[in-house]
Formats: sequence, structure tokens, C-alpha cells
Amino acid sequence: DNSTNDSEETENTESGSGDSEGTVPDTIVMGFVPSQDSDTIAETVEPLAERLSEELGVEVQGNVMTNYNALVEAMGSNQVHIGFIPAFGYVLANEQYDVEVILKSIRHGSGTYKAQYIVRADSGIESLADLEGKTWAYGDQGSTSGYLFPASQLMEEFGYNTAAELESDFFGGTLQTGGHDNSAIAVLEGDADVATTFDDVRTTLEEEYPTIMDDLVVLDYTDEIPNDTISVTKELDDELVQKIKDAFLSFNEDEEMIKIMNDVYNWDAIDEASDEEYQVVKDTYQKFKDNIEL
Amino acid sequence: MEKEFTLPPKPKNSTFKLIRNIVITVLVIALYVWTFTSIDIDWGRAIERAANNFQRVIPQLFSPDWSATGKVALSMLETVFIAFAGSLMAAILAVPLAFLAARNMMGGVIISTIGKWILSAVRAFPDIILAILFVVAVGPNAFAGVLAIAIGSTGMLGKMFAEILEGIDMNVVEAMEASGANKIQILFHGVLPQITPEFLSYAIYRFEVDIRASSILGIVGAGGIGTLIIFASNNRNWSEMGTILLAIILVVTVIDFASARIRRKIV
Amino acid sequence: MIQFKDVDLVYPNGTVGLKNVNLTINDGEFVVVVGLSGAGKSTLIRSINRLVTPTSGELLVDNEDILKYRGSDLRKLRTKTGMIFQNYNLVKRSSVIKNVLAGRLGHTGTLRSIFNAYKKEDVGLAYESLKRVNIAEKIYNRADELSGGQQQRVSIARVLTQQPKYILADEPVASLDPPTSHQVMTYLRKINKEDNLTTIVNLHFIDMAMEYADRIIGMRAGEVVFDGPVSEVTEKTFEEIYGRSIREDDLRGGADQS
Amino acid sequence: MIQFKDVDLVYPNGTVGLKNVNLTINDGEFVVVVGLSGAGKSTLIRSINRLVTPTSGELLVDNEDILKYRGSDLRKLRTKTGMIFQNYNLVKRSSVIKNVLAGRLGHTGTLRSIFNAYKKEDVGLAYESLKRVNIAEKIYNRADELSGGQQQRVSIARVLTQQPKYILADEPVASLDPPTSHQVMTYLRKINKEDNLTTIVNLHFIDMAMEYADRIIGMRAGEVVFDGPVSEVTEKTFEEIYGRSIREDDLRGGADQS
Amino acid sequence: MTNEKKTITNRDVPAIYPVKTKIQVSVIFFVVLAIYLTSMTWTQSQMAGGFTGALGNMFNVMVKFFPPNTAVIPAVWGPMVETIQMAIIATTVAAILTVPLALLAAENVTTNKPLYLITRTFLNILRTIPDLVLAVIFVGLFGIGLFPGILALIIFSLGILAKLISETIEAVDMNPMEAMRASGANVFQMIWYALIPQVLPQYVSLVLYVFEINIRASVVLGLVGAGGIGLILNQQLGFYNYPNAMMIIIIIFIVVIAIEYISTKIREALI
Ligand SMILES: Nc1ncnc2c1ncn2[C@@H]1O[C@H](COP(=O)(O)OP(=O)(O)OP(=O)(O)O)[C@@H](O)[C@H]1O
Ligand SMILES: Nc1ncnc2c1ncn2[C@@H]1O[C@H](COP(=O)(O)OP(=O)(O)OP(=O)(O)O)[C@@H](O)[C@H]1O
Ligand SMILES: [Mg+2]
Ligand SMILES: [Mg+2]
Repeated sequence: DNSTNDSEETENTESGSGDSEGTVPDTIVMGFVPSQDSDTIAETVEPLAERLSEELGVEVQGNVMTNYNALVEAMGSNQVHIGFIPAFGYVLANEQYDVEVILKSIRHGSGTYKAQYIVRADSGIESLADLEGKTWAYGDQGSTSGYLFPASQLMEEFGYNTAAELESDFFGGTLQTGGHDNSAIAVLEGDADVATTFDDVRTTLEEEYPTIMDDLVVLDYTDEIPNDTISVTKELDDELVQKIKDAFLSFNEDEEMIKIMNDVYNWDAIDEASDEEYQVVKDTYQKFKDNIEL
Repeated sequence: MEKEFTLPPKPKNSTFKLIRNIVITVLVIALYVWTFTSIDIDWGRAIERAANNFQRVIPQLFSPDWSATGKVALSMLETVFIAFAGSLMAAILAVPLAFLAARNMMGGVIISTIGKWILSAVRAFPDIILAILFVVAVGPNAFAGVLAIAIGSTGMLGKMFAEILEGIDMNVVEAMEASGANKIQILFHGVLPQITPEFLSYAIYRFEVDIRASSILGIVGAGGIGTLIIFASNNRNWSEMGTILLAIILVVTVIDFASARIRRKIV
Repeated sequence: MIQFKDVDLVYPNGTVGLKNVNLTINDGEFVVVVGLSGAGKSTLIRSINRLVTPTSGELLVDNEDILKYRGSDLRKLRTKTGMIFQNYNLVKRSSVIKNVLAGRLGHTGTLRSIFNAYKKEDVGLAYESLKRVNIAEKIYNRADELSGGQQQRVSIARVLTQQPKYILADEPVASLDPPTSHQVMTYLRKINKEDNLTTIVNLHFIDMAMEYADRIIGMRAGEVVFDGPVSEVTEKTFEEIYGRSIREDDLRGGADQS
Repeated sequence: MIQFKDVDLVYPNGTVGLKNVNLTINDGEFVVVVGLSGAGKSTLIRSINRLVTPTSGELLVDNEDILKYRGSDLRKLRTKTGMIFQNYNLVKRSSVIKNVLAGRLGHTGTLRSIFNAYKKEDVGLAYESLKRVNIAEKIYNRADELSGGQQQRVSIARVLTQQPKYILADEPVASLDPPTSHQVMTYLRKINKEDNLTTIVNLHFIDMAMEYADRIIGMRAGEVVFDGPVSEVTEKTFEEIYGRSIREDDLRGGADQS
Repeated sequence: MTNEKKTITNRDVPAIYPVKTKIQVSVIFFVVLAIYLTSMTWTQSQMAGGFTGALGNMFNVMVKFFPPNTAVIPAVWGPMVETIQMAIIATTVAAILTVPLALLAAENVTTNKPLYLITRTFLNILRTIPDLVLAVIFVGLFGIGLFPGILALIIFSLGILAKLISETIEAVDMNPMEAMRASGANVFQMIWYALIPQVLPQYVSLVLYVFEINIRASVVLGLVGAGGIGLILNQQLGFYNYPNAMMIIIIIFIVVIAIEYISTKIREALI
């Protein structure tokens, strides 16, 4: 029912001017929600904002937020113009406020990543089918790699219509852990049999659990999940959007910038992206949207 | 004194009271039985886990990551500013609400009940929703944090202020009434002098609490200490968590100390 | 002049506070009301400035029936009757001068008083009043830094600053020791004489009542059981007021059972 | 027998509480200590059960110097001296009987008392004591439901239950009205005579002191300025105790400035 | 008198406040104002948009939460119960642990100065740790689940409770204690007979107050895997099911109100 409101909603939002060309704000605000599906997480976007400001000749301000609802809503009300959002957050923002994706991150040479199923090495679990009746640990139901993609894959493979059925009929039990690291630890400690996490959560835990690489093995991977997006609000002036796009893409040629992006956000490069690439996430989201179990 | 004695029989509580007490006792016992039997905790495992993890977490926590000091200090300063502005705003907003909610101020149980309900409603609103609302209103920045903290604290401060108001010496109010002062004059000369020190002291106390109300600041992108906590936790960076903890303990202790002195002065 | 005409007062819970009270108190009198605890002394005094409202009868102050007063009429009445309380009822945390100035609130505009912008004369008057009760040097002390007797003197100064026509004092010395009590009573008496203020005082103490009063009113169970000049008071009068039965009964009972 | 020998007491802040006090109080006496506020009456009385500790001199109770007592010695001393306070010092939210039984705490083991497992005799004794002050019917009432006089009687019952050898009463009637005061004093006197308990009472009231005491001790500024039987008390003695200067000075000052 | 009044000269009219107070108050006022202005400019300096449309924007988001979806009530029940149970256990344990700590931290009971100071400091440090940090650390230590959540709540409420109760203890009427001391009672007997009855009503009402705080704190705990209603609230927000989230908020509100009502009743029965 949300989608029916969309057009009104966006018209209502104060956009500064009724110009069909879109607006050029005095200060461009970037909102950044780091994805939990990555092994290090950035705390600041300061260097990026400064560079962008130089390139665009407009003041750019960057803020890191810890909750993507806040970012989505901020983009909806035009308080944030450029959002660094994980795929799932982008899908919501696009559905609610017609936010458009312009760029995506490239990590480890790829524009996508995968989620992994991890089990204990000595568990005897060899295939996804062996998971029947076992306990499943995931971070939370809003996590693309931790929940949505693996659940969708299992539902298709074993013929369940809703996630609720999957959880109650296929699995013996589920454990919501709040984070990927916690899921992996839950399997390690024997509280659960399988965890679904980003690839590869084990590296974050190596320091605390030195033998984790051997103790836990990857059972399987999910389909490809699109990487984090750089998205802009609909109201932003097209020309400006193009300039932003060019500016970001130019960073690919800039050694120093790539290093910053890599150090802080694990990004190797930035690539163009279009809404279609996120169709797979949209489809998955649709599957869960109305029957997600409380 | 050796002689026989009989105590008079204990007075029977009225049957209503007796039944009430029995019902309450039974309910409380049932509540505990229900809680402890139905809650899903494997105590043994938890202890075992703690023993295993102790080495992993605690030593790191107590060997703070000094390289993060600059970053943490900056966030802390930011947080202090936000908390100051937010709790001052809350302290002001809470005053009219407290007068509304205090039983001895506006007359009428109805008004005070409504006032209390408003305060409860404000308090029941989760930080996360407040944060979203204020980000939408003013964008992701420290000021959204100020607003979120202001509203979040208003509920608690209003409740405490109302309790202080209910405890004032009404004789003084009567004395002023007897000298022909009107309501507003009584408010300024009879009521306010009695409550100001406590109000201030609670406001300062709330300032301390707000410095710890960190999660909300992470949500709004205010960059305060809350963001750092969440990131340190997501990255399982215990030594940085140690630094953060140390910073908070330090700052709050300093403020606690200062506020204790201020409070002693004003009360 | 204050006149009670067939005044009754029944509290909402049914307790009878005043029963058929008829009294006339003339200007400039110094009247002491005595009676046991619960006799209705406070009720009598508080009726006069309408802190409580009699349920029937007429109560005339300066020939106007005050029982119908509301709002600003009431405030005007209270401006002209000053009241002194057993527990002083000072704002403990405010300074002495602020407490004394509070007596002028009834004469001061709301806005003025909010900003503490009292008229110069008012502040002067407050200071004069403090001098009259000999406590001017404590002007900036907080009220709770003073001893009981000093606090009561401040509260007298507050009433003086109010420049009332009547002073009502509800057991003004009950919390004080005898020498201090005498001192406070002496001040009250002095003011009564100097400014010709009609003064009505509730007292527990028989000897003190005799020493200071022009006229004594004895109350018991809401009724006036004695009314006359001090010279008419006999040992028997007091027994009547205090109820012979209470003292003797109680004691005899106690002695029986031991 | 209680003997003060050259007792001095200086409070940590330098205030002199007692100055060179020499007194002997014999068993069974009913002594009233009078004096102005701050004269040191409370200090004198509280030295006897060591709620305050004199800084020099000797204080013998039953021929032992109590100034060196610590720990259990001290508790034993306190068990044998019962104390009655101006404000009754009851636990307001506990029942009368629990308050009275508290008098036996000194005679009861910690564990026993925590579980309210008083000995049967103790409970009987408490009940007897309540009967003696004629308030047995209030046994299960909460202390704060009683009037002042009744509360003071409960506190007397508490002391009786303690079965002390000495009773110290620090202004036991200062918060009570005159008839109730007389009643409480009568009970104290009765107990003094019946049980032959040495009783030392602080009083503000001159007339009451004269009415009940065997012997009067007058204090001023920490010193004993009068000590003798009631018959020796003259109007002048009292003026000496209360200090003529204070009253007159104060008043004259006040009158000057108006 | 009347003549004198007319001759009051300026010299006779004192100021309402002594000069020193005036200066002090002004200095404090301006310092606070200065910090406030600094804070405001500093925090607002990052604000790009300004206030235009702020209320409209908020309203637009707010309407998305309505109408609350009542269909989720049955599903919310489980986690809500869990939250209540967590709060019950945590509050009970904290209430028990508070007693010795509060006594040790009360200046009028603990006459041993070093002991008092140590307890005070310990409690002060305890109080400074944010609930979120506690939850994160305990999840790290004990793994996910209700247990670390409960522990976090215990420590968190202990800090508040012990401080407030020690303050209550410091404010009690010491006279009954003196009376018992005068009759030879020892320290435990004094506490048991004179202190506990006086502190009990305050104690109960503070415990209930902390219970209420604990219910609300569990919303935060859910964020880090420490169980309770916070988990599903975040999840519903994450899925953009705002009407569901609103229903959850309303249920939390009802529970808080109910607890407040019950605690008022209990307090009335006790006092
Ligand atoms: N607000 C009230 N509601 C109900 N009854 C009241 C109220 N105020 C006083 N009373 C009762 O009215 C009676 C007279 O009370 P009042 O206060 O006038 O006595 P008093 O002579 O002043 O006694 P005291 O010496 O104790 O001050 C008493 O029985 C008292 O309990
Ligand atoms: N704990 C204390 N510390 C310092 N000074 C004290 C203390 N207790 C009493 N004093 C001072 O010691 C002097 C004697 O006090 P004490 O209480 O014995 O007088 P009192 O005769 O009982 O007076 P009152 O009639 O007011 O009870 C007073 O000046 C008093 O201020
Ligand atoms: Mg009265
Ligand atoms: Mg004394």
C-alpha cells in the first residue's frame, strides 16, 4: 500500500523550487550507512566529502549514520541528497521516494558479492539438503546477505512459499543474533548448526578465534548480491547528478583517492550502476515484504 | 512482671484488605514462578561461555587503544555539546509539562492525569523513531541529535519535576494567598524559589544521563560517541571500546563532580 | 470591625469547625483566642481572611459580608488582613528581604512582581519593618539560616510590610521557647498599640494569654464558651475552656490500670 | 548513682557544651534541668548515656567511669539508661508494639531480633508497659496514627520495656500542649516513684519544673548555675538561669529603632 | 510611622539582592548562555537545510506510521513477554544487590569514610557506562541471548538504584536510630528496626521506577542481539513496516502505563 502514496508523498516534500529541472542545493549532503555486510566499517566520510567539494565547486557535507531508515527518510525529505546505501536500503529508498542509483562499489574486482553458509568442519553437513532439521543462525531479517538471499535461495530450492514455513518446517530452529559475527560465533560455539553471513565474516573474527578458518567451513554460496550503491534523490538537478557521477568516476584514476576509498570503505573502484541491476534484490524483498514473520 | 498476660487479638484487617493482600501475594509469587520457569536461558552454558570468552574480551577492553584517543576525544566533545544543548532545552520544555502534571498545581485530578499521560507518552516513544523524525526535519547532523535528546529527556525530567512540585511546602503558598497575592505572584515568589534548586539539580543529572544517551546520536549521524560505539561493536574492536568507555567514565565523572559542587551551592 | 453572626462551619468530611459563633471584635483590640487542640481556634481565625469558608451565617469585615467574596474582592480582603503562622511559612530558600517583600505582593502589579521590580517605597517599607522587629542586619540571610524566633520576627515584618488593618496570628509562639515567645508576643503587642492594628492571636498558653490580651475568647468544640476581658478570667474559666474532664479522666484511667 | 567530676565538653567545632560540671545524682531522684536554648541541657543528659562524649573530666555511673567505654560496654550502659526525646523518635511507620519492643533490642540477640522472635516475657513486658501508660488499646496502630501525647506515652512505654535503671528525658513535653504535657509529666513522676527509677528531665517550662521536680539544676552557657531542691528556688534563681540581660536587651533594642 | 515613610531616602532603601549575589548570578547566567549558544551554533553549523518544511517533513513521515496494524498484536506478545521477564529478573536482582551497596554508600550509615568513598566511586563508575556499551560487552562475553541482556540491565539499574536509594537513606529521620542506639541496640538492629521501615516505601517506588526504565531500555538492547522487543521493532522498521512498528510502540506504551499505574497503587498501599 506504500507504493500508492509515493507520488503524492514526493510531491509534498519541500524541494525548494518547483523547477522541473530539479534543484541545486547550496550544500550537498551525503549520508553514509555502512553495510553490516562488510568486514570493516567506515566511521568518517570527511576525506571523500572534501574531495568531492573540490570537484563540484559546491560545499559537500558527509555524515555517517547507523540506521538506514533514517537515511531513507532523510533522502525522502531532501535533507540528504547523496546516499551511500546497501542494496536493500536502496530498494526501500527507491520504492518509497524514487531515489535513483547512479553508481556502485567494486570490491575485490566485482560489482557483486555473495553470502555464504558456514557450518562447523566436523558437523558432517555436506549439502544444503543436510540442513533440514538443523538450527539456523542469522543476524537479522533485514540483512540482505544474512537473511534475505539465503532464505530466498532455500525457499526456491526446497519449495517453501513463505519464510515462515522455511523457518518452522525446514529448519529445526532459528536464532536471531543481531550481527554476522554473532551468527558465526553461535555456530562455532554449537548454539546453531549453520550461519548465513557475508563473505567472509571469518576474517573479522580471526583475531579473537585464531582457529576459526579451520573450525568453520563454507558450505555453499548464494546468488550474486549487488554491492553498495551511491544513490541520489529524484529532485536533484540532472546536470548536477551527471557532474557528481563524473566526479566519482574520476576517482578511479586517482591513486590517492582509491587508496582512501580502499582503506576506509574497502572499495577498489567505482562503477556506473542502473536500477535494473537491483531488480534481483527488489524481487527478493517483494517475496518477503508482506509475509515476513514477526 | 512474671504474671500471665494475653495480648489483645490482632485487629482483623478489613476483608477487602485481606483479600487484596492475598491476591497481590499470590500474583507476585505466580509472576516469579512464571518468569523463572518460562524464560529461555541456559545458565550453565552462559557461564561456560563467559569463562571461554573472558580472555578474548576483557584484557583487550582494559588495554585501551590509545591511537583512537584523538578521534574519541573529538566525538566526546561533540557529544557533550549536543547533550548540553539538548538537556537545557528539555529542562525548559519540561517545566510547563510538570506544572500540568503535578496534582497540587493546576487543581483538578483530571488535568494532572492528562499531564501525566502526556509525559508517559513522550517517554514511551523509542529513541530510534525520534531520531528518524528529527533527521527528516533538519537533516542528519548534530542538531537533529540535540532535538532528539531534548524530546527524549523531556518525558523523564517532566515526571521528576512534577514529583518535586508535589512535594513542596504548601504552607508557604497559603501564607502568600493570605496576604492577597494572586496566582502568578504565588508561582514566582512562593513556588519557584522552593523548586529551583531541585529542578536545576535534576537538569544537571539529566545532562550526565544524556551524555550516555549515545545510541540515538549514531542514528542521526551526529557523529557523537554513539557512532563509535556501534562501529567498535560491529568491528569487534574491544580495545577501541575500552578507549571509549574510559572517555565516557572520565567525562561523566568530571561532570558529576562539578555538578555535585554546583548542587551543593544552590540547594 | 469584625462581626461573626451565627457563623457555622462544617468541613466537607462532616467535622464541625465552628458552631453558632457570634462575636464582635472592635478596631484596635488585642484579642487572644484560647482552647484545646481541635477546639476550632484556627478555623475561627482562618474564616476571617477566608482561607476557609463558613458554611452559614454572616461574617462582616468593615461592615461588608465577606462570605460572598470571590476573586479580586477576596484578594483585597486578604491584603488588609495580615496573617502570622505557627511555622512562620517563610520561603526557606529566599532571602529575608524577599520574604518580607512578599507581604507587598497584594499591592504590587503582577508584572512588576515577577521581575522583582518592587517600588522603592515598598523596599523601604520592608526595611523599616525589619528594623521594627530588630532584625534588619539579617536582611540578606536566607530564611533557613535564622533561628525560630528570628524567623517569626521576619514573618511579623512581612505582615507589617503588608500594612494590614487586621493581624491574625495562629499560634505564633507554639514552636518557640518561653523567652523567645515573650519576645515575639511583646512585638505583636507593641505593633498593636503603635499602629492601632486589630490583632487576633491564637494561643495555647494560659499565662501568656493573660499577660498580653485585652480580651480573651475561649473556645471548645467549635463554640465560643468564654468571651470577656482578662480581668473576668478566673481559674474556673480556664477549666471550662480546657475541659476539666479530659485531664482528670485520662489520668485517673492511667492510674487505675497500672 | 551518677557523678560528674570536672566534666568539660567541647564540640569539634569549638562550641563549649559543658564547662566544669560537678554533680551527683542519687538513686531514685527526680531531677529537672532547666536553662535557655543552647545552655547545654541536652549535652548534659546525652553525656550520661554517651550519645556525646565529654572531652575531659570523669563521669561515673554506678561508680564506673563511662568515658572509656566502647563497643559492648557502651551498649550495656545504654541498656541500663532509658531515654525519652522531644520528638518521641518513634519509627512512624511501625506499629506501637514494634516500637515498644525496640526497647528490648539491647537485651535481644541480633538474629532473634531480625526475625522478630522476641521472647514471650519481652512481649508481655511490652504490653504491661503500654498498659501502665494507659495506651494498650492502640497496640497495633501505626505510630503516626497517634497524637503527640499518645506518641510520647508510647515512647515512655518503650523506655519502661527496656527496664532501665536511669531515665533521661530530653524536653519530653516541648511539642505538647499544656494539658497533655501535665499528663506526660505525671506519668514520668509516677514511674519514678513506683519503680524507683532515677529520672533526669530537661524542661523549658519553669512552672512545670517547680511542680514535678525534687531537685532543680539550672544551666547557663554550659555551666551549672543552680543546684538545689525546689524549695530553694526563688524568682531570682530563674532570672539568673534565664539571664535577665537577654530578654530585656533584645526588647529594648527593638523598641529603640521603631 | 506615616511621617517616616515619606522621609525614606535612597540610603534607607536597600537593594533586594546584595551586589555579590547579583554578580554571581549574572556570571553563572552568562556562562550557561555562552555554552548554550556555542553548542547551538556548533551543532547547527552542520545543518544544511534550515527549518523550512521541517514540520511538514515530520508530518509526512509520521502519517506513514498510521494506522497501526493491529494484526501484529499476537506476534508481538511473545517478545513483549520476554522483555517483561528480562526486566523482572534484572530488576529483582538489582533490587537485592542494591541493599548492601546503598547502605555502604550512605554517609549517615557508613561512618567508615574510606569504605564509603570506595563504594561511592564504584557506583559512580557503574553509572557512567551506557546501557548500549554494557549490552555489547556482555554479548561479547556471554554470547547472544537473553542472559547478556539481563546482565546489562542489572548493572545499569544497579547504578541508578543504589545511588537513589543511598540518597533516600541519607534523608531519613535519624532520630529513631538515635533512640535505639540510646537503648543499646547494635548497628544491624538499628538498620532493621529504624531504617528499613522508613526507607521501604521509597525503595519500592524506586524499584518500580527502575523496572519501567528497564522495559524501555530493552528497546536498545535488541539492537545488539540481547533479545526482547527491541529486536522486532528494529526488524519491522528495517522492512519499512511502519504501521507494524507503530503497533509495537503502542504496546510498549501500554505496558509502561500499566506498570506506572500498578506502581502508583502499590506505593499508595505501602505509605
Ligand atoms: N481541612 C479540614 N478538613 C476536615 N476537618 C478539619 C479540617 N481542618 C480542621 N478540621 C477539624 O476541625 C476541628 C477544628 O480544627 P482547628 O484546626 O480549627 O482546631 P484548633 O483549635 O486550631 O486546634 P490546634 O490547636 O490543634 O491547632 C478539628 O476537629 C479538626 O480536626
Ligand atoms: N553536634 C554539635 N556540634 C556542635 N555544637 C553543638 C552540637 N550540639 C549542640 N551544640 C552546641 O552546644 C551548645 C549546647 O547545646 P544543647 O543542645 O546542649 O543545648 P540545650 O540546652 O539542649 O538547648 P535546647 O533547649 O535548644 O535543646 C549550643 O550552643 C549548641 O549550638
Ligand atoms: Mg490550629
Ligand atoms: Mg536540647
